[in-house]
Amino acid sequence: MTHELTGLLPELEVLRKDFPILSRTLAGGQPLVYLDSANTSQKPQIVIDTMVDHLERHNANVARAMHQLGAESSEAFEGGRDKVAAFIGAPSRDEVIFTKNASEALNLVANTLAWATGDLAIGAGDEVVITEMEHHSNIVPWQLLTERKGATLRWFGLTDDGRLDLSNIDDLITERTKVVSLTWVSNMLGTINPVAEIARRAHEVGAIVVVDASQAAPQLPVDVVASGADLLAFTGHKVVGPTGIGVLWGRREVLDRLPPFLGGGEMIETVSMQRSTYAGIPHKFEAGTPPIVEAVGLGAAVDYLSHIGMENIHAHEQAITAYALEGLATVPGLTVLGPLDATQRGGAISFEIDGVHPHDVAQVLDSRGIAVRAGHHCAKPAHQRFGVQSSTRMSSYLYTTPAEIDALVDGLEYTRSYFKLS
Amino acid sequence: MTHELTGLLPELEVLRKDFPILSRTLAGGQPLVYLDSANTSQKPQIVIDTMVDHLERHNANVARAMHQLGAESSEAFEGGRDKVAAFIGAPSRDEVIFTKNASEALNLVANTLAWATGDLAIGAGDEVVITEMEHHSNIVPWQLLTERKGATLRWFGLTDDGRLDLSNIDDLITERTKVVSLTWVSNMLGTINPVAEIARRAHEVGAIVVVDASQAAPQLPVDVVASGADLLAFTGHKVVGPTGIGVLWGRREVLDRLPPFLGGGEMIETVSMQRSTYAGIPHKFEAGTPPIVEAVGLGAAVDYLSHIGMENIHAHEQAITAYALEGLATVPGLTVLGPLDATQRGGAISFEIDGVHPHDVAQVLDSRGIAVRAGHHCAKPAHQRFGVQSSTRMSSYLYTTPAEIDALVDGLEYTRSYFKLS
Amino acid sequence: MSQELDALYQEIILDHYKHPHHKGLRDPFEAEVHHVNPTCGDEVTLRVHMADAPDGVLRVEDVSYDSVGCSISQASASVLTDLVIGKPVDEAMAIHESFLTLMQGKGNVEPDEEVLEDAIAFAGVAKFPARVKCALLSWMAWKDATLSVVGPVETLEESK
Amino acid sequence: MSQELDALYQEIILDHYKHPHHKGLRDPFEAEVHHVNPTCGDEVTLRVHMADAPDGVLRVEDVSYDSVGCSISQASASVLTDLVIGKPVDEAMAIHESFLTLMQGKGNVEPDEEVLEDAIAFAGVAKFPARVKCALLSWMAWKDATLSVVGPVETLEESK
Ligand SMILES: Cc1ncc(COP(=O)(O)O)c(C=O)c1O
Ligand SMILES: Cc1ncc(COP(=O)(O)O)c(C=O)c1O
Repeated sequence: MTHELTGLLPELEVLRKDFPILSRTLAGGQPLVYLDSANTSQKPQIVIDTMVDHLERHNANVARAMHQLGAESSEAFEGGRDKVAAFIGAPSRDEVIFTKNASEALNLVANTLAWATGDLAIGAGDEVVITEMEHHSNIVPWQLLTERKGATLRWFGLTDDGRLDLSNIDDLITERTKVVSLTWVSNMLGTINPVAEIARRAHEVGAIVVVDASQAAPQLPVDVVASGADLLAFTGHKVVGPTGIGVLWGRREVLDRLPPFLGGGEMIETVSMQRSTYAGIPHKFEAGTPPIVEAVGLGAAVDYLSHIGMENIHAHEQAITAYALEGLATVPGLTVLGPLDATQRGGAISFEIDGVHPHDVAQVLDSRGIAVRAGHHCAKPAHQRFGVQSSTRMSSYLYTTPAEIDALVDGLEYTRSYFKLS
Repeated sequence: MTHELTGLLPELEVLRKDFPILSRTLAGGQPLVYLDSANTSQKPQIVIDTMVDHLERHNANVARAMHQLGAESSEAFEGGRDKVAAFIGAPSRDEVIFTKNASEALNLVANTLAWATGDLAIGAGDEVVITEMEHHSNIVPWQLLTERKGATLRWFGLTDDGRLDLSNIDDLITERTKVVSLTWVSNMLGTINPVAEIARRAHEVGAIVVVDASQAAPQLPVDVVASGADLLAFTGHKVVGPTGIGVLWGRREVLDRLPPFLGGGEMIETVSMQRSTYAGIPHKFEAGTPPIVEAVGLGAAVDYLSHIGMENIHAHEQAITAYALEGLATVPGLTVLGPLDATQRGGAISFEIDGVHPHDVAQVLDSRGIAVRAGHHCAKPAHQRFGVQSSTRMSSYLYTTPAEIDALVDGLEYTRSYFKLS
Repeated sequence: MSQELDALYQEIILDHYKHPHHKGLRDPFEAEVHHVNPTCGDEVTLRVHMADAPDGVLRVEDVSYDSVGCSISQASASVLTDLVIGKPVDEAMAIHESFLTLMQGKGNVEPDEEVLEDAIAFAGVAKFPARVKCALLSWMAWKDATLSVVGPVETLEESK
Repeated sequence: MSQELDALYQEIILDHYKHPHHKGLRDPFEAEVHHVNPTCGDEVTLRVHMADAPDGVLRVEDVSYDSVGCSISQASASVLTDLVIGKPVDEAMAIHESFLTLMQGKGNVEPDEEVLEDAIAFAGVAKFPARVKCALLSWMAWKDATLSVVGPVETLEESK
């Protein structure tokens, strides 16, 4: 039956062999059913091997080193930047800045805005607009910024089916708005937001648009220009790359106008006791030794995804998501938080089960080898909006099979019976 | 002759086999002579293998994940913190904060001080004291801080033989001093600074002491308490660990009083639309997904060093440094910048050769497989102090052999003849 | 696998979960605290009421709480109140200490049934590192609330 | 290995290094710029003097400079001045363009001796990525200084 699903990646079992961890067994010999990819994705062998090759044969510091190893390492590192630029359609490779994760990328923007002068300066009377479905990493930086600068933080609300409530957009985005920052795909609700439409409105009033693409980059073809973003962030470990690296893309005009963030290392033009001047982008925002082997690994990761094709990955996610929504609907007492139409959402599905706390759901599933996340998924305001304190979340990726969804649904039935709900 | 050197690590050729890159050959079949370890160190197989094992078998996000992989990954990650805490003698593991590199660790301190209130707040009339031998990463953050807060930046000068000039210490460190930040070992001059003595004076006037241990941690046994530091930074890639991770250690009392740095992820206690509260240390300063596989690798790295013994590594560095200083003294027209007594210095030796620019020296050496660094080594003010625009730097590590120093000295002779200086 | 689960979800725990004791916030109280498990969002608001007994010993008169959370965190709050209400504060602190030791023992600590009574059912939780925090949430809140009243050293003088 | 080195350190380059042409800062000038190679610290201060020739064409009258740096950066400044002084600005820009193409060609671009003269000696530098910046330092400075005077489009009107 599951073989009739359309949109699945071909030869899924072969593709799964690219990911060594997927053949692991857990306690009691249970095979791993990894449904926590929105939290972090698993890594294909090619990413691991590329990193190992770099560490074993080409390791050296970059930029500053003039010797052969230094040239090889710099080329591999900057090659990672080229690959990322191509992956997101960046007009210039210099607009791709490596950070340590998506959180740092978002904080970089909020932090440098705190010290910006001129047009970009933020102060009393100015407003920053975010949404109620943001990840904490796209909330706290703006709370800190607006609090510190005496500006006001405003929020897009959510509709009952988990979409952005755009009915008051003209009320929210006004001449006072300096920044609109929002997630492209929600990590809790799965919602895909109409980023370009909101960006258009924001640009009408002269605001800059920050897009958190942490969940979009793994799942959708991303074209930064078409997205309408002025700045866009995502994280390496969710796109089958390593931890320790994130990406901030920004339009050159905006990046050039932001003051430096962290100081030191290669971010300078010259340093004297009197004063220092700063390098151009991207180096201006990359203080200290960058995540070298991580950039090399991330380059291999986005190449791997591009090779499979982001359109195909998106189709696979949609097929799996549709199948999962169907399966979950058969579990008594289960309520999905977020849109129910698979074609309009990403692959993270959060749900509640009457009478069993999400921790307990996750625990029982784990005893069957099924890895899901339970908690607030770093999206407390969104949980609050739906009157729940936490939820269970399954999240699929390119290596997820329909059989794994079947295992999840069976596991949920078992959970209910374990807690004597049926 | 070289076999008579005392202090060398025993079985050096066996130890070198731990580092796969050391058996690489370069263009023209030249064996690699890696003398750029102060820039970045090479990685032993055990560090690489530990990272691979993590990525292939235990990869998951930490803290937030409750499933078996999540528990394994969290344990490995927090195990890295335990190992680092033991490596530097931290009184509590919670005082060890993972950053992306040493530069971020130093900037974290300067940045949070910019928003600190109470005792730690910095403003007009307050002073920050650094030294003329700092790496840019310990200069620029303080320039930005003092500039932004209207405070004053003051500098310890250097003596002609490359030591800190402490003659005016009572003039520099006064009641107005809020922070004294200095390097333990200079990455350019090799100088080892009397950190504890300076810390004592700083504490008398109530200033906090920040120590840049980026070059000390690889070479010396580090005991954070004995060092007198309130905060201490170093970087993973110089202690045979991976890039993408650095360490900030701080006394709990100081860390507790600093406001948060980056917002999001696990640094929160609770987030609501009205306000957020923050987690305790170390999480308060670790926004977003941390460098997980990097912490696992760093744990393996410091274990590797501890297994060999930091005292033994220090003795090896001293033996090699003494041998190198001797060898360099035989090269006509060569001047070493920094102390000439190996027992009083670290293993980075910067020098000039009359009539050949450092780039050209490095280029000729590179053609013989010898990797050194040429430039300002991110220490422009120190170069300016000695009236030079750049220098050539050789830097050894636990895997450096006397024969490699011989190769360097031969290479320098050849450089002179190539440029027709002899 | 069901065995492992059963070691965690002891019948006693599930009973306390379904029918928690002493739940709800009550007057009088000397201190109220609010604790959160940052990772999962579990929360507890907890009040303590203490008074000197006729023998001059400070006793736990009441512990009342309101909480949201998983079976483990709910059951452990219930068990906590059973164990400490009516006990001298010193003795209650000793019980706390031994529960903490059990929870942090990674499954290698033998619980003392004399002291811990129903709480020995939590021995299985210690083998699930992610759940230890759940079990400790209300216990930490209770200690925090109590110490905020009696101060770090429990002397009668300081407690008033 | 000496072969590779010799490809980089051509005799012509070493000659220009030891005996740089047009070195020193001179008057008159319309613009002065200061460029730095952030990685290594090499620096150049460079002045440009342009004037309309009798035929109405804007010409490079002088390029003067003061610099510290390696053999490659020093020699390339010397070669630059030889090539552009006396040329119409348009033609000098075209020379600049073709030097840039050579340098960024990773050793795969065949230099045109007609246009580049002594500068063809830098063909070997293109194979050493770390040194390309050295070779380009003064060239970038010259372009920057020139454009600051003539503006992005070189028309006689704008240049005054
Ligand atoms: C003394 C010193 N401080 C700070 C740093 C900065 O370290 P990182 O580049 O890893 O941030 C370095 C190394 O470059 C150093 O040698
Ligand atoms: C929507 C969203 N934004 C931001 C983040 C933060 O990413 P990171 O933890 O890598 O900084 C995440 C993932 O946790 C996310 O899902």
